[in-house]
Amino acid sequence: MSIAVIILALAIGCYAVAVLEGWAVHGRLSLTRPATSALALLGREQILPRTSDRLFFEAGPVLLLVAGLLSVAVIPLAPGLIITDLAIGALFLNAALAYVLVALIMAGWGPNGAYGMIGGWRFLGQFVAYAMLIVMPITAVAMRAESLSTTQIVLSQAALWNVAYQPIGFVLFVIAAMGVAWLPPIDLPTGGGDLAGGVEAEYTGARLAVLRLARLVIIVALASATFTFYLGGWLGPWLPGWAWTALKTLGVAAAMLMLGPRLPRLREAKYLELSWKLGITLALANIFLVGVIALVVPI
Amino acid sequence: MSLATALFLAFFGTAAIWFGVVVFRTHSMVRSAIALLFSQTAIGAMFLVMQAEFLGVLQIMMMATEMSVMAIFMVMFMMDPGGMGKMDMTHQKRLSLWAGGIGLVAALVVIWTAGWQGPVPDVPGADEQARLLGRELLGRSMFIFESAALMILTAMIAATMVAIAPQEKDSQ
Amino acid sequence: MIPELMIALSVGAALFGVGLYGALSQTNLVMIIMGVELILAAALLNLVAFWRYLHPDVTAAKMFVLIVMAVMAVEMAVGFGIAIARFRSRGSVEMEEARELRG
Amino acid sequence: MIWLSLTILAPLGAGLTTLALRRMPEAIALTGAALGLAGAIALLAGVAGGADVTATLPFLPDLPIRLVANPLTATLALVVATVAAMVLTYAAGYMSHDPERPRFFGTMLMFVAAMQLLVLSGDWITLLAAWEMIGFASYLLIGFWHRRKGVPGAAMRAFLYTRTADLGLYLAAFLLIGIAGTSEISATLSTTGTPALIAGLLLLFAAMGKSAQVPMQDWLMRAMAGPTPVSALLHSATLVAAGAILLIRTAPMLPGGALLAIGIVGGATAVIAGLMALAATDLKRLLAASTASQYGLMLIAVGAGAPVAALLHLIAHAAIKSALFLGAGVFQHDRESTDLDTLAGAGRARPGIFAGFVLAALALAGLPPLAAFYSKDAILAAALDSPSAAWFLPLALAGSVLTGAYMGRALKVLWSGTPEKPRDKVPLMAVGMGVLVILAATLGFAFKPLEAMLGAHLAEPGWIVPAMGLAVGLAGLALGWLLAPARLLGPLLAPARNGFPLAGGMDALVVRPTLALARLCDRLDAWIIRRVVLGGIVAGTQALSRRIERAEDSLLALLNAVGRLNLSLGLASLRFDRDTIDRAIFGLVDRTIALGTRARRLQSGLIHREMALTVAGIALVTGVLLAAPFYF
Repeated sequence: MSIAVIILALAIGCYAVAVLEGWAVHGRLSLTRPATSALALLGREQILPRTSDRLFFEAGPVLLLVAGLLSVAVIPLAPGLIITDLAIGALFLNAALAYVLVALIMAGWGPNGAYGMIGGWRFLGQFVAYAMLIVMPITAVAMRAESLSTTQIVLSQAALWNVAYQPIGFVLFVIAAMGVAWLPPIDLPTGGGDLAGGVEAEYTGARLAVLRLARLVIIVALASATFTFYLGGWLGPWLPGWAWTALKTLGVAAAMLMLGPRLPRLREAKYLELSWKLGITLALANIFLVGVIALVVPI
Repeated sequence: MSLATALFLAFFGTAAIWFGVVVFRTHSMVRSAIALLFSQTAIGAMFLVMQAEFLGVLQIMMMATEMSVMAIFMVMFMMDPGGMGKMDMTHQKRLSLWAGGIGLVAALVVIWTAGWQGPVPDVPGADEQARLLGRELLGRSMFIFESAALMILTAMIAATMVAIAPQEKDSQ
Repeated sequence: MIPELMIALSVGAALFGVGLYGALSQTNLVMIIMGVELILAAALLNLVAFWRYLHPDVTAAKMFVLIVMAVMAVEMAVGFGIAIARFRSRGSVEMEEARELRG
Repeated sequence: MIWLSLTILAPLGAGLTTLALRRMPEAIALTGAALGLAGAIALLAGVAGGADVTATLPFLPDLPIRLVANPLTATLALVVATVAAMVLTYAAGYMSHDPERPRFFGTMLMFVAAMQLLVLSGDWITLLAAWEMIGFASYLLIGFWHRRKGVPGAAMRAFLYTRTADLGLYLAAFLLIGIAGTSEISATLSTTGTPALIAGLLLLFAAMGKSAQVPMQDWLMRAMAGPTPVSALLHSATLVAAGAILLIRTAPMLPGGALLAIGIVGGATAVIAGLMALAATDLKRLLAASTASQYGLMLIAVGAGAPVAALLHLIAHAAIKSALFLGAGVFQHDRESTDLDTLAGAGRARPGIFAGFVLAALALAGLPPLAAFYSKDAILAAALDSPSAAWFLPLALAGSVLTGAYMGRALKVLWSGTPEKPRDKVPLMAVGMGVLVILAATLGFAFKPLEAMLGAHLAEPGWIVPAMGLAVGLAGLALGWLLAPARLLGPLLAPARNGFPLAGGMDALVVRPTLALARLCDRLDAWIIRRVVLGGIVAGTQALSRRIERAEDSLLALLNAVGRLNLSLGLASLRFDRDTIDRAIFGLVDRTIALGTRARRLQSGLIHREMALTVAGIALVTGVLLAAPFYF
């Protein structure tokens, strides 16, 4: 039952995010555009590149979709409304998101095309940049909640949301999340300008539809992870839990999408330098501060 | 319950072994890296079946990264990463086969003749396990843990030093 | 006689054999590292199996698993560092061509 | 609780931020110092009522971090925070042209945090940790300009001296912990008897190292190689005070013997370091030596059983000496040197700064109503009352005279001479120094309430002690102003310049006696030879020759026989050699070479071959290990 509800909510969320992205990128807010473009993709001819690594070519998008769905599986939408409440949900989320990298490398390597392969390897460099920044803030969050279970983490923010409790971690996590979902300005694997679509370059038809859908799922997953870890999950006054969940998810997703196109694109070398020289230092400082606060002032 | 566990273990174990064999049979280097990744992932799944949730998920997570890095190194260093011209990249095959076979057989003999006894005790819940592991790491085994961390740091620095390009005196 | 333990250990043995074969038979440094990784994975599997089916109350076993994972990471890091250095100086990491240590 | 943590964590956080961001170090540093100061003030206000604040933070199993804020520790924390804030304000101006300011301010703040931890620590382990941290920070700061000549050496020397002394602290702490069974300081202070005596002496050893007492005073002079703010903060007010603080805090435990030893060491330092200060040719070295001697006076007070007097003098001295150092820094900033000859007349050039310097100097010399007047009187009174006044009082008086003397000398040097126009204004430095001077002037009036808060009442000595203190102070100032050190010290001048090197006596003690002994032995030998050996030899030869003549012919026959026998033996042995031994040896050599070549073939240098051999070896070992149980 709850699984069906969550899948439905996920579908709605993906559609909404697609609408938002269209609005952010093309500046036109049209509610039907995602549906029409999806139909167009499904109807289009499905080209299979020559001497392609067929297995990877087919498996890449599917694995990407699976990774996104798995990461959604540990997000509590409302009290009890969660697919599986693992005791180590936060870690599981990381593990699922790690496979985004594998899927993109496979999808980039599969079609035996230069642009795709460069896009895939670029994402590896991007991953090396954001990996630490997505794990360390979560560590600080788990330190406060004294548990890795996402539900516990949400409940631990009843008194004060983590966005106020550890703002450094919040900023770092959002930046890293934009890296995971290769949103602009960190959209190197599918760098629109220089790579002609990068990983997506060789994909057409239904495969491309799956790829885009998986990307939407991942955006939703990261938005929901952000509000679960930092914005108090379903907690909130007046409205019921699921409503807060919906609002926060769309809010975070909108913020991520609107922020991107207004910034210049970041080279992966620059991104690496920033996140290792500055980001990791700040993340460590964040962990230290959270530990000290947790010891000194019990909130 | 025990039967289901055994079946799952056997399934994932078979998968792990099969992928492990694929690693050395395929010609495409990226494929072999990804095969190794899936073999390790299957092992992580076996951890999960054995109710070691934390370790299982950790294994699955770490291996995804490690093997992707492995893959890019393959592509960088192999003369034929795609495995198009099916060139043979092995030597002393017979010796290796014998060594592997003997190792396998010896291990199997030891395992099957050891005669492990006893009813299987059951384990605490996952959250309890995580708590116990944390207490262990930051309590009794803290020193070992810290030294492992130090080892990693040293290896990072050493690897960077080895890999960094030798540059002229006047270049900095 | 504990069937699950038997299965797990046998899988570990098989992985060990395969990894040994790979580490001995491959000509490329990276492939050799892959073989070593398989051997270490077998060790991990055995550790967890022993922990689960013989001593679930000994948390130190899982600590050992973590240490072995650290060892895997370190081994990869150093191995690849050496690989990069060699590739830069010799242009290949084919171990057939590495005879400098000849006695 | 909050204030306690703020006092320690504000400097720490600011330091880490400075090191991480490397931007705007001054602003961050001053914010951190100000927050720390606010925390310290609030802390003192909180504990003034008498309710101690204690915090026990979980750390290693069974080793919590204990922090305790009682009136004593809170006062010390306030002193540290105040001096730190002022010195950092000053440093913002002093270091303004240095490219590596982030490193400087970061390390300084780290040191402040460690010092607060040391002052507020209620647990021996915490104290040891903080002790190490301040030592390390001092090493880093002394060696801040590590590219200049001689600086690394000075830093290393300071580090080694203090490290050696730390051994005493370790032994003392472990002894106390072992006896009391807990690592809480307040609980270990109930130790009595011989252990207390041993622990007290060990603690004295540690304090001698950190507070630069004789014979370990040398490192402090060399530590002046660091930047002047470092000298002002570490080597006058805080780090050097750690030793005295240690003794003040453990004073309730110390038995009579330890107290006597402490007082003697302190008195000796007060005099010897005072002489060194009088003979110094460098302003900063002069101030450093005077620091050592002032801490000697504090140790006298502790030894006389009046730790509160020592505390008062510590507070007064912290403000005064920091102010003096900061003034010296301004003059150094003008003349690019701290050499007294170069600095001649530097005071005239900056009347304002010089006025502050004079005020602080007079305060140190002990003129009423400035701060050190009261504290020094308290020390003299304590020395007078103590059972061993015969030891302490003369030493304390001598120390006070010397204080006045070297201060007078410094003032004269700075005043007389030709002024040059100063290049630029130094507002920040002036602010930092001015506040400290004001404190140095007025702190004295805060001593009464402070005593009341500490719950201690000092001896009321009537009119004699203040008169004595004033007299010696004025006398010293007059001497220093009127007489040159060469006239004043006479033969003591040279050794005082060299800091009374311990190795000086080595020549007289060891080398000359050795040479004398050697000469004696030589003469003895000659005599024996002349008398015995030669005579014996002469007589013996004559007798021998006579015998030989007689035995000659019989000897010839014997020789022929022996010769023949030898010949045959030689032939036999030759044959044996060639046939047996040679073959054995050469065969062995051949086999060895062959084996070597064979073994060499294994060393192919190919990874896979080597690895195969490794696997074989492992298999062998495993087999042996598995088979062993069946045989043994």
